[in-house]
Amino acid sequence: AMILGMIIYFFLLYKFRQQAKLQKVRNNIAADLHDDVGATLTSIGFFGELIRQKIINRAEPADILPLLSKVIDSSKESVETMRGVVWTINPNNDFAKDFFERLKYYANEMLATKSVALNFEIEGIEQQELGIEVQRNLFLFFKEAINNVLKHAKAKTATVNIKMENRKFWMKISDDGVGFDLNENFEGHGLGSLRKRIENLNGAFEIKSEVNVGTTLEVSIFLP
Amino acid sequence: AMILGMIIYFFLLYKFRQQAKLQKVRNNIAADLHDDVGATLTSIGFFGELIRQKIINRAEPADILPLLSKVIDSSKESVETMRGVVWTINPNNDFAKDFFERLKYYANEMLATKSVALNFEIEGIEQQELGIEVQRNLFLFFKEAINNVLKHAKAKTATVNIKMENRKFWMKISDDGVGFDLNENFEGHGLGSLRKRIENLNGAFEIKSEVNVGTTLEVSIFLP
Amino acid sequence: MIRVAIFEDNALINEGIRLMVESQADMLMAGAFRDARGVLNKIRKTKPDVVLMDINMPDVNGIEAVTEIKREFPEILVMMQTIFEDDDKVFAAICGGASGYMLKGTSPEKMLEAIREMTRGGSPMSPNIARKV
Ligand SMILES: Nc1ncnc2c1ncn2[C@@H]1O[C@H](COP(=O)(O)OP(=O)(O)OP(=O)(O)O)[C@@H](O)[C@H]1O
Ligand SMILES: Nc1ncnc2c1ncn2[C@@H]1O[C@H](COP(=O)(O)OP(=O)(O)OP(=O)(O)O)[C@@H](O)[C@H]1O
Ligand SMILES: [K+]
Ligand SMILES: [Mg+2]
Ligand SMILES: [Mg+2]
Ligand SMILES: [Mg+2]
Repeated sequence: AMILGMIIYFFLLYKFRQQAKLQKVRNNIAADLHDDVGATLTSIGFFGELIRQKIINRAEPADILPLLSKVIDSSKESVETMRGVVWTINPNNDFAKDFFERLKYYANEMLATKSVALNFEIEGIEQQELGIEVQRNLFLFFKEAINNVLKHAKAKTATVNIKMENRKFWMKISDDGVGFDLNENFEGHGLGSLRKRIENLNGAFEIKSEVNVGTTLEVSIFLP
Repeated sequence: AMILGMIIYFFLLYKFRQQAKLQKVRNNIAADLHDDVGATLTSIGFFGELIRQKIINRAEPADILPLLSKVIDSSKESVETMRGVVWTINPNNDFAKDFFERLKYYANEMLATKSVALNFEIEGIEQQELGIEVQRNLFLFFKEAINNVLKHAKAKTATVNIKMENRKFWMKISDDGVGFDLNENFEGHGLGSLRKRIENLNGAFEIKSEVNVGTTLEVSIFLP
Repeated sequence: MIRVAIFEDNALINEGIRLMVESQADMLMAGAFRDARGVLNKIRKTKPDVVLMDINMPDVNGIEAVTEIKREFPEILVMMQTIFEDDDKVFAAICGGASGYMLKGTSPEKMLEAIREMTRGGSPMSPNIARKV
């Protein structure tokens, strides 16, 4: 009877853990979409109304087009973010090699819109599993890094290097753009979120930037 | 030993089922968002480009504004769809009564944009659980029905009746709009997706429509 | 003139609201901030009549910020903004002294109307939130 009791106990514990895991997946998906796609869609409403007012008032094209570009660019960014998040959710897509190809595809799609060239090098990746949590954090990290290049760097070329040895993962994302002074205080939240995503994965993260030379992000993680 | 073997067997079976369930949730959320919000964001980019061309060519406001309205309306629709899907994902929101209130809220938000009045009646609903699958399919069904009223019906009023008796669920969505001929061939995918969502839930579904009188959708489902 | 300040971490929404307020004849954009660190200093510097406050922000969230603002400047009107309705947060914000509570994605016209309504002593709420309180 004691053995039976223990078995039931462990079974219930296991069941509880599985449910907690399911809820966590549900919550995280919600949070990602909330932050990103929801915000873009919301702001499209605001920009759209402003554009409407300007068109009604027969404003000059030069006065309207920048607003319209914001809408178009951010809808493009959101489509690709959503595609990426959804890709990581799909259980058929849990392998490292496919995932890094997915990152490359994302970078290509985004950088092409502003004619930034892409060098993308992958080394030593086999078909090992990454898991949804690692993929989600890495994808959203990568996305923010690429979008910073697009928004701030004025770069000709972006270079991505990814290496994996057993469960050690290493990634470098660099650009040849305008760079920035790391000691300044910024109002943005991107760099903070980069740091947090890598902390979530117990990894190490470093930013280097030199004005007129470019910016480099370096990440290394021991995967679970 | 045989008993132990059986216990292990059932445990593994259970574990496998739980994983399959987790994967199914992942897949379905992915599919919904991809189809719906993704399509909207893509079309926003597309319409945005059209608008840009028209502004550059200094087209008349009357020529641009309808396109802009499309962008604004569909961003609104998508925000609400995402909110709804995310609501159903949230593990705190698994109960019937809250869910139907959520549907009412969605209908209110959407119909108000085009000044369509809403009658919404709920009967016999207690705090029973619906589960994420039922909620997801029903929410997306409801959403398509309401959006068809908005897009096609030119209705003054939309009426929603929901009844539940034990696990039997019944819903009627009707409008007093222009109606349409059910024998014609339509290019849209909405009515097909309505049918499929109810099939997923093993329910029954009927459309009635009469030109110049209005359209009625009726659904009944035995919930698991 | 209604002096308006925004606290909103998302860059795009922040800019959208800012531009919308700037385009109104009866409103003046006093300050647009992407976080609520040092919120009281930001308020002292910009002297708003109305504050639009996002709930989810890094470091200092909107609930903490509204509580601080109302303690120091009870006359300032604060409207909370959130993408998703969340019972606990609605209550916490109202306890903290928020006068209004709108869902983001509410149309710009309704948002502007809600700002004006607050200055007339009203407490505008999105319908689904009003139901909860
Ligand atoms: N690749 C880069 N090249 C040049 N400058 C950069 C680069 N990445 C970041 N910066 C600078 O660092 C600042 C902070 O970046 P961060 O991502 O934190 O904020 P943001 O991009 O301005 O806003 P957010 O990411 O919150 O939308 C930027 O405003 C920019 O000045
Ligand atoms: N409530 C309604 N009132 C009037 N006509 C309707 C209504 N619902 C559907 N229809 C007609 O039926 C057609 C098919 O609807 P369906 O939802 O399948 O496609 P759609 O709405 O045109 O496109 P989609 O849903 O794929 O975006 C519509 O084009 C419209 O002519
Ligand atoms: K102004
Ligand atoms: Mg950034
Ligand atoms: Mg349709
Ligand atoms: Mg926020």
